[in-house]
Amino acid sequence: MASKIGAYICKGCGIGDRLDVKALVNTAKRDGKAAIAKEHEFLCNADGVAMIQADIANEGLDAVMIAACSRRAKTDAFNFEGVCVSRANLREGVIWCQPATDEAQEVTDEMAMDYVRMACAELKYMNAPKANEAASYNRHILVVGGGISGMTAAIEASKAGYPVTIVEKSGQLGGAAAKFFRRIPAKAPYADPQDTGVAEMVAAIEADPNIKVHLNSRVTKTSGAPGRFSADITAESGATTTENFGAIIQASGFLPYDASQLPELGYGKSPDVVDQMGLEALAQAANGGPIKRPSDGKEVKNVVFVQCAGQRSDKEGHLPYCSGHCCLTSIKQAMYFKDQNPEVDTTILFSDLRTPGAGGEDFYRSGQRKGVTFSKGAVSEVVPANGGLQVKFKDLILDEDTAIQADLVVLATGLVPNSGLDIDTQSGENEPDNAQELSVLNLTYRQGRDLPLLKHGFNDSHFICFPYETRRTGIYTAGPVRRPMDIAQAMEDATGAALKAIQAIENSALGRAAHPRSGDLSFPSFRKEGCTQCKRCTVECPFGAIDEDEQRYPVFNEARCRRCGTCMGACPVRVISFENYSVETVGQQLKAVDVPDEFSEKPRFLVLACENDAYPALDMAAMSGQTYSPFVRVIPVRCLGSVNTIWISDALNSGYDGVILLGCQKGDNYQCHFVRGSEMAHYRMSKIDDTLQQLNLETERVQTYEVSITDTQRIPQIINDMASLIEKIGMSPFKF
Amino acid sequence: MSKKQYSFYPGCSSQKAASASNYLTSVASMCDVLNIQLNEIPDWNCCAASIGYAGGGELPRLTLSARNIALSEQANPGQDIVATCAACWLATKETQERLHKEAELMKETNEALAAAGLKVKADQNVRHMVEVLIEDFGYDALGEHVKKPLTGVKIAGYVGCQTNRPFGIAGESFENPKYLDKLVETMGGEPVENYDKKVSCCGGALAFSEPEKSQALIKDIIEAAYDGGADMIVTPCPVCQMNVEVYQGQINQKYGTKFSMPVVYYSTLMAVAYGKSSKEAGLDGQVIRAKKLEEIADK
Amino acid sequence: MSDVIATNQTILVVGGGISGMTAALEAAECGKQVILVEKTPSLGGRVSQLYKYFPKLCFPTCGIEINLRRIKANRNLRVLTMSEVVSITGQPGDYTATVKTSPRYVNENCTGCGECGKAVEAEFADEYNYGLGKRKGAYLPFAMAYPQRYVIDPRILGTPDADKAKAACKYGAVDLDMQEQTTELKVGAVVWATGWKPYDAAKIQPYGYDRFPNVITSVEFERLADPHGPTGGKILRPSDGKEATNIAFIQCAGSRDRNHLKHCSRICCMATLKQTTYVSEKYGDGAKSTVYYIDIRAIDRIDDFHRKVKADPNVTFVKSKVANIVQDKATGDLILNGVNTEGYHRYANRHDLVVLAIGMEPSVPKSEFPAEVVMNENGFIELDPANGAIFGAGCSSDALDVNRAVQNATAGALRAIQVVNRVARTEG
Amino acid sequence: MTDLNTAMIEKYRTNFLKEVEANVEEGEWVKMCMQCGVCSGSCPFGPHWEHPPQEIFMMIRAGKREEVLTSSSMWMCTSCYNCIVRCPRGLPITHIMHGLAHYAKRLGLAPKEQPTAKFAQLFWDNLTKKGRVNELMLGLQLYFMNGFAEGIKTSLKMKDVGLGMWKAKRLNPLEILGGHSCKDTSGLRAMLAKAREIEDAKIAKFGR
Repeated sequence: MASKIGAYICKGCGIGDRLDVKALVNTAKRDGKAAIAKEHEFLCNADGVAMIQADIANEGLDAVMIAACSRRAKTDAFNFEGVCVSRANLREGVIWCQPATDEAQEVTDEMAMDYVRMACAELKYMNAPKANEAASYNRHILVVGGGISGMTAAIEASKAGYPVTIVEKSGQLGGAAAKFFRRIPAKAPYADPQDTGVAEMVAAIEADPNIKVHLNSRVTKTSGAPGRFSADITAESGATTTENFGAIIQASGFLPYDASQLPELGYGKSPDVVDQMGLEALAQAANGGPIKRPSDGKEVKNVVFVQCAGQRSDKEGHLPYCSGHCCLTSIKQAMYFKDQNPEVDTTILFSDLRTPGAGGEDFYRSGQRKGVTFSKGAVSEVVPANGGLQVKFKDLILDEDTAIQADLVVLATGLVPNSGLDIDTQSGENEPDNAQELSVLNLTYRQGRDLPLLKHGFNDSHFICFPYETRRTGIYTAGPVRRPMDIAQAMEDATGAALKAIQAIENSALGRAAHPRSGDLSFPSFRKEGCTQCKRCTVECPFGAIDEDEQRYPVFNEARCRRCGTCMGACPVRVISFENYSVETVGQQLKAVDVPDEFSEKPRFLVLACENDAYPALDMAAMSGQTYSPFVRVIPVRCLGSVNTIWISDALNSGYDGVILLGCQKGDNYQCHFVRGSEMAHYRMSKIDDTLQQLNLETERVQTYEVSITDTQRIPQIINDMASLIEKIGMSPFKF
Repeated sequence: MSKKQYSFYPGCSSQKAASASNYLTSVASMCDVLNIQLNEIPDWNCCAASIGYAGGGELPRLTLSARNIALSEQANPGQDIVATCAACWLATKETQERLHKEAELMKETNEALAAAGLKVKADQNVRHMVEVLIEDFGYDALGEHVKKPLTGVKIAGYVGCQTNRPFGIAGESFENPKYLDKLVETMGGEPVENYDKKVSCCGGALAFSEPEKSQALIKDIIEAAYDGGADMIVTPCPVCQMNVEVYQGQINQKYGTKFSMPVVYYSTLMAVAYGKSSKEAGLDGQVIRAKKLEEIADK
Repeated sequence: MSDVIATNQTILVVGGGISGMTAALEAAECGKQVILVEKTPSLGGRVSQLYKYFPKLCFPTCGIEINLRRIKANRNLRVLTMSEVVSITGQPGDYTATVKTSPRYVNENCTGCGECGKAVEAEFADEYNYGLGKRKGAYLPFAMAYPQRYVIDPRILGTPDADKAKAACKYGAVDLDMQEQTTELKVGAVVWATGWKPYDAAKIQPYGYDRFPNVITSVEFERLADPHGPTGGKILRPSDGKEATNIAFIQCAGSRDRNHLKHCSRICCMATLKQTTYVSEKYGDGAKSTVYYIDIRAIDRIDDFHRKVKADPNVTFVKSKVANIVQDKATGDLILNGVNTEGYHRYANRHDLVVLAIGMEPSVPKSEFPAEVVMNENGFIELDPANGAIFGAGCSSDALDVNRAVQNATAGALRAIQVVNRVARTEG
Repeated sequence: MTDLNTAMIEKYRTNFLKEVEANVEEGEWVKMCMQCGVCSGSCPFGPHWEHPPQEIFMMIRAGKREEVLTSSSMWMCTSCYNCIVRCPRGLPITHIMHGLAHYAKRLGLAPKEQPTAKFAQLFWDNLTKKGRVNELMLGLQLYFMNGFAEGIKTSLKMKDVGLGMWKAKRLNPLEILGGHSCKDTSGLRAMLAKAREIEDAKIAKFGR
């Protein structure tokens, strides 16, 4: 609880000219209970900041209210260690979004005074968060999966000085790549297949005292949190060891698509129809010599590659996505034949040849130079003929149905992520009996054994700008388990994942939050006595951060927590709060607003705005000179998920005429960086209508919107629409 | 200004009483003013143009040009080979470059040349006369000699194909070369802005074998010139000049057009602007008279 | 500037686009000291000029806001804008980088109030909008520009406008005497993330970008579609300001072409697919998009977005590299000539706007690179031991989409950390 | 095996591609085409091509030997070089077309009545006779290449052109008596014979 508040009102940027600053100073003193209240010509400059620092030092302030520009501006200037800071947004939030006219003066001043009251009220219930002493530090990283991705993650983390343990379920390191004859080139001139490099990596790992390897082993139990994970590593023998880790990298790779689902392409009917893995096996067997076909060991004289086999299609049983590497892989495999014997005919039938980037196009040209024939064609069927195979297809360039005779046919089937159990369908009572074997991580988390899946069964973030925005803090996926990719990309990805693991370790040790509230020291605490064990918080936490103890009480794992406050919003008895963000810090703000009586013709309505998108949008609307209703009072929230319905009923009970919730897009293409916050808020608000009807208020007084940071025209419109709505349906009867 | 000397390859069409004899006339007058000495390659032979491919085939065709280069090396050592005909320039330059690049080809070619008692090194540049004008003189220098600016004459610069592609004049683009326009300006004339058909093909190579098809192309070229308000068309290529000029009668018959568009060479313009007589400028060689130029020349 | 202290455990990140910001933040959030150097007046780079991201069609500014908040909150990270690294000498763990900082003529007193902008009259082509609009001689590059500090265009110095700007500022923030500064930084490792530039479309002569006003590039199209862009989000064609409703998208404009860029720029196909949704979103059945392509490269999870666009009846795909474009002088429309190679169909199609899906060229060519690094012939920095502790990140290392660029930049941050941690261990 | 199957088995074999690479000018470039079609769209005679260049390249790769070599398409090349300068893969398409046409002719597969094929041969014979082209003879031979009656018709049609040229002193009736010539015609012929011999030998080596 802040005990001594200093309030500072800036007169810069026209605030002094537009507003009655003297009145604001008094408001801060009188209503805001500020011990000190000062005005300043230009608060953010060195002199203004020095003044505040002096007061903190000499007057023992533990809280500072800055009434100036938006909290998004001058952040560095108004940042005082160990002191609570709140911002009354008088610039973007008042003078820039209100017309500079005499008629508007009164309501504009009221707006400013409310924001000063609100900022002071917020402080009264804020504490400067301190790092959790209980935070633990463990530099050891667990890597699940010993393929290229896993080995890369281990080697790169070790290079940075962090010990690593690899758990590999098979008897050897190398994963799929170990079964390759060669790999797609990763360096200029991108002309020839190159060595997979698996042997070197294995050697490097064996030579590295910092890296421990468990072969023929699986992770049978994972519990804890960043900085204090505990994992049971069980060998085939059943022998289990338990080790502690600071962070986890899941590099569980992929499984080849089951080509037997493609009988029309002859797979399973003829041994001479293979998938790309099958061809790698033949090439390894030939080891640089002529590749022989499985059926009769005859040297292959002509081979046909069928791209996108069972991929990029909405057909039942097919993969809806493109596996990314297959075009390059087929070129590589065609070169296996051409490099050994240029007389072998190699034909690649494709629909779009996908060889992106600098290396890709060079490799494509190299394939052509070596005499690989490329043809845009749609394959209908592969059948035995003339002692070999006949590939029937439509040549899309020559526009005719035709066929090729081949000794061997290679189907470029895609890859399927090995991402463990789908916790949305396979947890709780729906859990299969062999869940333990099916799962990759066997997390003891309340929300399930593995990471949540995204579209198409891949793990981890679907964000474009934050590919490592995991939904299980401290656990990062790498390689094809999170997106179809080739070796080069998997190595980049694994290196990135290693950094995120290291970052999780370093931050959890300091009690700091991970992205997107990076560095936030606050964490949720709860009053056990008040808790009704309703489990909403444990169910709704988007990051599975909350477990349950024997008596079904929530167990908060700070290091897993992303500080979005969804639990706080979920809690019906309001026992969950953060030091600097709680039911009170927001509740007191909205109560601090001076609500005129119903005859004043001055309605009041509340906007609870996502601090990352809706709130900046309002700032930018003001910057671009847009105006909106002066009767609105805006409170930024960490995420709409943190909105507790009590705020809505409190607002309505204290005479607000309406409430608007502004959050991010939900659903499949969610844009909420707390994943389900916006969705939860919408869900809760769908239930609030009953409450309104009990109060017999019109349900349209509470509205929830999905907006984005670019909605700088739409959001002011939403606000103005609410104003006119209230005009239409009249003021709330709950004003005193 | 000291004399500039070049080894000159006139080509069949420039011979006396041949289809481009007037080109040679104007070039001679132009060179006289610019103090250029053209040393004709003795006993030069036809380059086989592009159409030679069908009968000749690769090596015989390249060997023909190689012979010219060899003769030039003998008679005019150290001198760049200059051609005025697009086809001649293209064939000779292509041969020179390929001989330079391809050792095997060089070997075979010399094998063949030996039968004529010749040997080729192919280390001398092969250039079009326009390159010489632009690179060795430059527009300003060319402008200095203008005595009778072509005031009020609006001219469409038709570059065509083979002076433009695949080699083209250094610094010019394939789709919108500007050098003819600049030359027209330098001579005091008025270029047609963004002349659409500037680099369109006149079907020259197939003018004889596929007359209808090529004349359809020629029609568009002339039409666009009229659209641009041109008094005449200027070109650096004898094939273009002949095709675009001489078939206008047939085109008029076929399409009911009333074309009578003079087609001249850049050298014609320059000769006139440099104060040479109609005859010296080869204007008497016009099938369709370039009256506006004659007026200026006869002033 | 002067307050910048750097040691050989400091990581230098060059380039303040999405890749540079990511590399800098990821390293700083591991507790490392980081200096982020950006050439322009503000962070954000190319992505800040995009309307939407594919395939989610979400807004780049959303991610930028988060990254800016991370930057504002992080004390390990210092940002130098309007600065360029002109030389790097030394070896891993012990580099000296020389940084040239151009004068902004506005100091940290600036509150972003905008009075100077109002006072100044002179206007210049707006770089943020690729010159499609104008901005004042005293300006904030864009709404979310960070630092949120105005810039004085040097071209107004010595004109009355300069004095007007100075007079308009109540906070003494306008400093017309600012000089160029050169600083030497001691750093342990360098992450090079200077990104890409659009290939010079004028060089693609058959498409007449330099001759036909209604031939524009895909990056310009992003600005036209953006409600915060010069046309308020209306797709107006440059020649006459008419709304374009029959738009051609030409793929591989400068890419996969030995006359221009030999490599495939990876993003252009997806960018075009995305841009067709802008058109459909604005006009529904009222507008048509036609995509001329060689191969549609909608890699991996993204392919379903490709199929979704294909299903849009208002979007047509033609497998063809357009041969040339002719302008209809009367209407300003463009006639695209070519052959659909799927079965040989010759076309001469009329469109009212042509968008060139322009290729991606590394911003800093080898000739201008301040240190010796291994680049492939496409000009991308290769991951090579010979580069010491200078690591390419994002589009300096390959033609990448945002997602891959960020992964690559995160990896780059770790590579730099490995070096400075080694230094730390040896120094104890 | 039925003929149908034999035919089928030839499809997409690289036999013909290899033949083209060995025997056709610049033929080794054919495999580098990526089917963008910029060549086909750039050709001024495009509409007259039964199979445009990029399609011909695909036909070669598909093993359609007869269809390609008997096609009149290559004979539509006007040598304007648009395709060459625009090809993103740098294929010397004009030369490949010339090469294919010549090869087809050499094998006697070129369409019998193809006017350009005929004219090109006339041109070649004309120039190799004396080392320089005799435009008048070439013209007349051309007009009469489809027989006497045809020839008279064409001559009349071309009369005005000829007259115009003659008036402009750009056509000399006396050329019919001989006209321009190199001096060393024997050396020239020997040289060409040798060149031809070398080329034949190479093609013989590959066979066919």
